[in-house]
Amino acid sequence: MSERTERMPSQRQRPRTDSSVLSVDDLTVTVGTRRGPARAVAGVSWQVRQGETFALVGESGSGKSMTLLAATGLAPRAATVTGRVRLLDNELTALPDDRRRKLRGRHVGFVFQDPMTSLNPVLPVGRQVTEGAEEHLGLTRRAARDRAVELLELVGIPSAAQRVDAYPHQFSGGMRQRVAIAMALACEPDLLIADEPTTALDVTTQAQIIELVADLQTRLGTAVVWVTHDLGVVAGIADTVAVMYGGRIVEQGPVDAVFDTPTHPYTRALLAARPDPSRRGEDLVAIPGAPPSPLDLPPGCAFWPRCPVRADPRCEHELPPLTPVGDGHTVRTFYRGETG
Amino acid sequence: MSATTESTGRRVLDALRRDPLAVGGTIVLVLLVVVGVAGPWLAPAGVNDVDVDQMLRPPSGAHPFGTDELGRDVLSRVLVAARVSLQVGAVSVGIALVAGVTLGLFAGYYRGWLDSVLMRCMDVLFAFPVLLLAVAIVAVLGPGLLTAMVAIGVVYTPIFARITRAGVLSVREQVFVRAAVSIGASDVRIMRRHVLPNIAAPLIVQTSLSLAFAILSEAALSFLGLGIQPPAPAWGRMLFDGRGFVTDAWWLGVFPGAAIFLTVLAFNLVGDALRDVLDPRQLTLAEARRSTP
Amino acid sequence: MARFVLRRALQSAVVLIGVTLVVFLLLQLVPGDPVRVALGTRFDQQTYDALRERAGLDQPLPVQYASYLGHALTGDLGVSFRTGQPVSQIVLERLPATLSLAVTAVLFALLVAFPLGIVAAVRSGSAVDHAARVFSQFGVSVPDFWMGIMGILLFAGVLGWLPPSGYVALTEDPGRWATHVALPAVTVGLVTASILTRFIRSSVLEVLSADYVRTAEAKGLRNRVVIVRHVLRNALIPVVTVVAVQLASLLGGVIVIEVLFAWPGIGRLTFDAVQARDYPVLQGAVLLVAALFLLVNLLVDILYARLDPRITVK
Amino acid sequence: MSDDTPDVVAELDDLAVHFPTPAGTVRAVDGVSLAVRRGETLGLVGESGSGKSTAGLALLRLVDPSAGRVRVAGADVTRWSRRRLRATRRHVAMVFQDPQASLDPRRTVGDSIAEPLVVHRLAASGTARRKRVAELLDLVGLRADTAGRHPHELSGGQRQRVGVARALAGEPDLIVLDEPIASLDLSVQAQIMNLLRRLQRDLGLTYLFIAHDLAAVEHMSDRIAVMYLGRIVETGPPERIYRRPAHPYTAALLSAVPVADPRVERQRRRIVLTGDIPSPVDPPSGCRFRTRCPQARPACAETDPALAVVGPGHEAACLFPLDGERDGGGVEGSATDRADVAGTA
Amino acid sequence: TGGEAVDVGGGGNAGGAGGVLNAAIGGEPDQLDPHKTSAYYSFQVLENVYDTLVEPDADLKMVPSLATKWTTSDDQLTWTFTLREGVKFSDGSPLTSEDVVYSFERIIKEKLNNAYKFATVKSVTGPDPATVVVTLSAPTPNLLANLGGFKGVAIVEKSNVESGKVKTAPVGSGPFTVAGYTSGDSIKLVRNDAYWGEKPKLDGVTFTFVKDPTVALQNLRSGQVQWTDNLPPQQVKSLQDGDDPVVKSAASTDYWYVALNEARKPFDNPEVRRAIGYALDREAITKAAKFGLATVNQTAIPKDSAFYYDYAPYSHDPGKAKQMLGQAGVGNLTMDLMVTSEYPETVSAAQVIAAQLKDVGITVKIRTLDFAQWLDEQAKGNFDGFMLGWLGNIDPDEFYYAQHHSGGTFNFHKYKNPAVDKLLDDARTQTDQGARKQAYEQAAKQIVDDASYLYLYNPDVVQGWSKKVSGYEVRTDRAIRFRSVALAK
Ligand SMILES: Nc1ncnc2c1ncn2[C@@H]1O[C@H](COP(=O)(O)OP(=O)(O)OP(=O)(O)O)[C@@H](O)[C@H]1O
Ligand SMILES: Nc1ncnc2c1ncn2[C@@H]1O[C@H](COP(=O)(O)OP(=O)(O)OP(=O)(O)O)[C@@H](O)[C@H]1O
Ligand SMILES: [Mg+2]
Ligand SMILES: [Mg+2]
Ligand code: NI
Repeated sequence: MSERTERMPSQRQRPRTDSSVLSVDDLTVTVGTRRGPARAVAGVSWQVRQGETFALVGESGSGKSMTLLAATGLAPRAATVTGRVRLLDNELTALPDDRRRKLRGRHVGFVFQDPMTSLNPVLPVGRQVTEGAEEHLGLTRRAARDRAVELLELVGIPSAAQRVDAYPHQFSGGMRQRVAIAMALACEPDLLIADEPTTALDVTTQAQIIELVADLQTRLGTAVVWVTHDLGVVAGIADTVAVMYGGRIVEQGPVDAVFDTPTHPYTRALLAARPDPSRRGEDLVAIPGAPPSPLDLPPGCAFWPRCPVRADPRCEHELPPLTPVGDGHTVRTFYRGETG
Repeated sequence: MSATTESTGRRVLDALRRDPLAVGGTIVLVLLVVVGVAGPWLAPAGVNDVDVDQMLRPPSGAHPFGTDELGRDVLSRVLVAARVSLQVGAVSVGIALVAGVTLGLFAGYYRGWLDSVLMRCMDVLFAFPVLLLAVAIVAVLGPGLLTAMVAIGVVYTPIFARITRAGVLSVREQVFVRAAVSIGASDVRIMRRHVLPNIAAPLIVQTSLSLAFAILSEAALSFLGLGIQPPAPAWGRMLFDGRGFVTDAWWLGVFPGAAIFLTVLAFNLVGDALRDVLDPRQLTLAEARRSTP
Repeated sequence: MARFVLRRALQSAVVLIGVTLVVFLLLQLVPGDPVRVALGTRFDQQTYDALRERAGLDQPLPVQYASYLGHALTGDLGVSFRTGQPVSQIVLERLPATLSLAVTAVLFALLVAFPLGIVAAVRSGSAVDHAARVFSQFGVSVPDFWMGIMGILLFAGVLGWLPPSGYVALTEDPGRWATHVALPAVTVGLVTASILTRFIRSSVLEVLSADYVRTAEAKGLRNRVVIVRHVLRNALIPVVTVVAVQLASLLGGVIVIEVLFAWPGIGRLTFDAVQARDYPVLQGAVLLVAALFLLVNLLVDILYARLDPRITVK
Repeated sequence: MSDDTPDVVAELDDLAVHFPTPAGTVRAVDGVSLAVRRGETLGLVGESGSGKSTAGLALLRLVDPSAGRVRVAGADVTRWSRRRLRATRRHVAMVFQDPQASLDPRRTVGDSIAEPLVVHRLAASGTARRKRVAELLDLVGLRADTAGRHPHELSGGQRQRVGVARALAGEPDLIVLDEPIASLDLSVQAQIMNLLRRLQRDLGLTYLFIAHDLAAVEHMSDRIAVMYLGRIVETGPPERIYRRPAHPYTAALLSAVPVADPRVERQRRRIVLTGDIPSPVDPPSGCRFRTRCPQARPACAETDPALAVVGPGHEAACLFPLDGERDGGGVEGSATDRADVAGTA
Repeated sequence: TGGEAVDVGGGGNAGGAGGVLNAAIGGEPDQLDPHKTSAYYSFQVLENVYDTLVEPDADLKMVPSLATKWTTSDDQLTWTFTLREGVKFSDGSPLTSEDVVYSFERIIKEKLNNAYKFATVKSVTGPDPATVVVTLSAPTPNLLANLGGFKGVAIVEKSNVESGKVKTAPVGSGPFTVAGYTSGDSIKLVRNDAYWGEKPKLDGVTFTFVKDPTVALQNLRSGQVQWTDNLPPQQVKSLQDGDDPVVKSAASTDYWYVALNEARKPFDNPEVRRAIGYALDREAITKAAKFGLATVNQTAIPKDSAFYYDYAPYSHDPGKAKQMLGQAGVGNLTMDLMVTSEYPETVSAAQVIAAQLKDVGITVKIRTLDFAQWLDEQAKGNFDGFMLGWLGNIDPDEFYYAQHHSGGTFNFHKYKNPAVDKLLDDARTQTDQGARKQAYEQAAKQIVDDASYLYLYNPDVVQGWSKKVSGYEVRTDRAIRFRSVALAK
């Protein structure tokens, strides 16, 4: 990062405290579908503190996106959300829509998975980057434009001043994702939510984006919630990680603790399923079966039908409580087998 | 992405059953077919039973829909005319379907110059408003049932050709077609087994909607005096003949018109419901174009 | 952009040539001798010979077509079999009436369809949505001529508010024009409106579920801004095409309504020409309509390309 | 590097596949030579758009080559007609990335698996066909009653098993696996990889394994080829490619892959490439990687490097190949200069 | 005489400021060249624009118009007309004998529609500007009717014809002149201030084309138009009882008939034709076709005419018809009856005819064609039978000759009876009115007996106008004259 970064206005002095930026408590989301209610998220609780990176991992359909959307009031209309969400010092769930919208726009920035579709194709990117700032910070159109150039430079778009008026289709996938990040940063949010921002990208581009976010985070002190299904990405960026399965968090804790001493059989299977160069030629440790349908979740641990351990039969019929197994490290299983 | 456990057929039936409008449409269609088949037996009087002493009588017990300007029983004529409408609809859409699908299939599958030539031809036909072209064809060939059917068939051919071609173009880019090629399947096999079944949905939807438009077009042609010729009863023609009398004899305008409306509505409702189930993203070309005369 | 326009224009030109061929062939398909048929009781040898020669019917087909095309390009569409007037003049005379009807109808349709379609989509599942669905089903199913008859019965007959038919040029007396155009325009417009309502509704619905709308919502924009700036901008681009296509087909397609309301436009002209077997006029009217249709489509494609930044690169 | 040794199942020889598009000619594959030897798994990696799939399709003659030749089982099929090719398509089968899209949604699983049998008349009767389908299903670990179901009734992993069963139906010599696991969840990916390896062992299959997941490629392959912008830039055994990458692109690619170990990840330094992969319509002169290469020198713009031997069975197309061991995930040697995230272009 | 009926109601503003009369007519003129058009809609307009040498009065007697007087040579072969002085075309140029000669020669030389009316005319000359001499090859008692019966023989202006403008902007010497033409909608006439006769009271007349009779009536009621002849037939009876609008009718000189193709079997057999004559119920047909606004007639000429011949042998008698058919050896007959959508009454009537013939075992296949096609088929003889009308007749020759003479131009059904031929030929040149009437009566009887045509009815002329209109009279020849009409405010 070169001298460009110094131009980034950083008037606000963020007190680096341990206060949580976003905390989610017992969040449940049920989506009405044609074939009945789907419990997409069930009793999920977590928080992310200032400057911290919180990672949410899990397979497709495990409820990662829905958790974030519901927490910020963006869940689809068909969804029923219960639970409490605090953003900064506000009880989001108690706020009227309008207030919640303003808080969200002002203090939370979003980056979504697919850079190809998450930008409006018929608005110039510059306009899209700062329209939130126009709304929440009262920037004039002119100031907004200058700010857009600044932000585009910040995220490493070459010749930003010229490209501020370009349309999304004129950018490559990686570039668009940078634009999306610029957009998320426009109001200098306290929290950046990135929902699989690199899944659609190549590894080399993914590396660029990860570097970029990490770098911005160090300089701006933004809290980050990062959704991914790639454990490697988690290992690289997260301070805290939560593993989701079938709409629930099955294991949660500091990233080192979870990677060093994975406790839930799912977490362990997940880590073991990765090909390991040192064990070439051997079969991988596969998890049999397929993830459960949110329409038809088992009564106990959702992982039970696929669980390779099945040590404690209670897991089948009884929902295991989230139990601490280390400093800030909690697990939702009755099983306490050998860890490590 | 969870697996569904229903077959397409079931899905269609279920969805149709859930949509009250579609249920209504289906009932009307069934009744219509019954009337179309059994019309002459259902009719209380002969369609051409002229009785000049009973001219322009309002609806009554003897004539529930009243009588027309020649003293004929309007109910009987409306019932018997259902067959004509259904026949025109079926034959003309049949023509359009067969011609359009054949053209579209070849154009889309083989592409290249064949595609360009065929599709430019379709563009040319598409450049004429539906009814205008039909009227022009009828003008040239002379009015009558057969010409009306041919004209309407020709007019709706490009829609089917385009839908088919668009379907073929997208289906043939699908991985499963590439998979079939990779296995060594022949063109004919691929077209029959993979392409056609996969474009059936939009074609079914379009057929249903086209039936509606074809019946409407026939009514319009007949209303202009260019369709079915008297004394054969046809709804549009009845409106045409009754036009001079509607101020005195509202029943001459209301009943045949309502019959057209209900029929077309039924086809539209069912077509729409089918689309919702089979092919929700399909905006038929007919919709992008003027659908009614 | 210039290349795009040029390519589209060329394409349209090719289709237009095809259209002239079809129109030309119409006359050839007439069973028997079209001039003889057209003259009917008014048959006299001199007129007959003159018309035949003028129509070039004594020459081989390709020559005839070449000369037809040549003349058509210079705006000479032959003379009416019936009145002997130049077809181009007859046809152009009818244009204002049709134009004023079509434009009014489309304006009316837009006035209805936009609010209805948008609200129906934004509040999908609401009462408005249901009303919109019923309305659009009604509109596409009802025969417009029947609705016209009923309209005349009600507004001209029972209520006596509007004249049952007839035409007054807009330039002549705007007030009377308005009272005359009201019924036919509303009749046609309702059908158009229902088609548009449907289209707008589904277009808006589709955009509403687009990722970038969620992005916009995530920015905390006001609902109205999201709808107007993000949803409508995208949803209405394809609507432009549909509106234009509707307009284009109204320009030639409202035969029945023009006949019903004695509106002296192209549709009526076509109908009269059919009745009188006045083939040159029929050809001219059909050709003009098709040409207009192509022109409107060309213009709208260009407009579309301007509205949708994605097109220009292609 | 084409050799006509009999153990080559299929081979691309200096193959080019160009697609004319309105924006210009896309040089999807631009001079690729590749030989798949009997019994091996050849891994093909590279970024999106580098031409991996196109190369794979070329082996089945599912795309028409613009230059070069394609040989299958010793026969030069480059100019064969579609009709003539049909018979040979038994010998090379393909499994596609998206199992959902590669199965005809309107036909039952059984129909799909039986199609090669029907097309090549491999089953004497309907009964024989059903029996064979059941066998194949069993082979890929599906229950026999799966045959009557439709693709949408299956999970992603099951669908991919069906895809594999179909590929096996014609008893092919070679199966081109075009990213067969990319669209699957991690937990299911391992199942499929295990299945593929088992089948290879049991049936003596030959694979061309296309993927962008380097860990998976490493796990599966006997030999690896790295593609960049329509070219193969490096080939070699996995031990060499992963430990001692010679091409800077390979090195960058490897370093970009995150490792599921926080301590390693936190410490290692990545080679973060600048910019995006250039357009295949207008590839850079000289070495195609030079616009993003941390080591690019002026000479790279002039000379288009050919594959040259850099080690045992290890070739790279680079004027200044790297020479050093790479470990853990950190990168050593000359490739350690860390490129700027934002770039300076 | 009728043409001079003067109204006193609007007399206050004699000679102008009479307003514009809106007249709704049922269709649009095809063209306005009086010599070339054959459309009644054209003549409705042209009646007010052109003059003829002489014109029919209310009783269809020929009276002076452009010619003030005329003399006939003793041999009846030379007619000398003296033209009215000071007559000008609406463009200001004088109307002289030259124009008359030009007009008549145009019709003759170009073989225009009405050329047959000049069949016996050898020459037309204008020895001086005020005199026209017509020389004949045979005595022609109905010459005046031929030269002035309707505006198809109007005097046109040479330059107007030669410029081609006559088709849309005709120049005549009549009371009004064409001022505007909106194709498809209306034609505007304004008063011709140079008109030689009494100055019209109206400032102008606008003919609007209103196809739909209900609409025309509504327009009349709402005051948008003040005159129409396009009234819904089923309402006429009740309208006639009211006093606004004023609705009047008169028996017309038109007749409607069915002709059977005598070139085809079994219609060549007069017994079969007669049998069909007995099968028809004319009352019912008339009711269906005209809502009773017509007089049933078994011959051509209507009751009010001086040439009326009371003869009605065909009673409605299906039994007899069946028996006759049986005797003629005709069973299971299918008959192709050609009608035209141009005249919807033929379509309606045909359906009633079909029902009636079904009762005697004849299956009628109705073939509805548009008029041009119809005429084509008629000319080719492609029909078993057809129904049509013969309109605007004045002289008996017009009622019979062209249709029933074996060499007649409209004898498409191939009727041939030498006795009738002779009677019609003789009557043509017979100058003695009594003998002439007798000849036509004989011919008529034979024609009816042979069932050359099966005559059905003479329709009424029905017109309606607003109470504000005064000075208008319904004429049996359907000529619509607005020259003496006035419009109250
Ligand atoms: N709009 C919706 N309507 C119905 N069901 C939904 C909707 N959105 C999500 N779901 C369901 O909710 C569950 C959780 O979905 P979510 O998108 O949160 O998963 P995810 O973990 O983000 O998966 P991915 O990795 O594929 O993005 C899924 O089973 C999904 O099918
Ligand atoms: N039919 C085609 N027409 C035009 N261009 C094509 C076509 N097929 C592929 N391409 C282009 O060729 C290049 C190589 O494509 P290919 O699919 O072989 O890449 P890939 O390495 O398989 O990428 P991915 O990892 O995304 O599957 C890409 O730029 C692609 O856009
Ligand atoms: Mg998600
Ligand atoms: Mg690929
Ligand atoms: Ni991946």
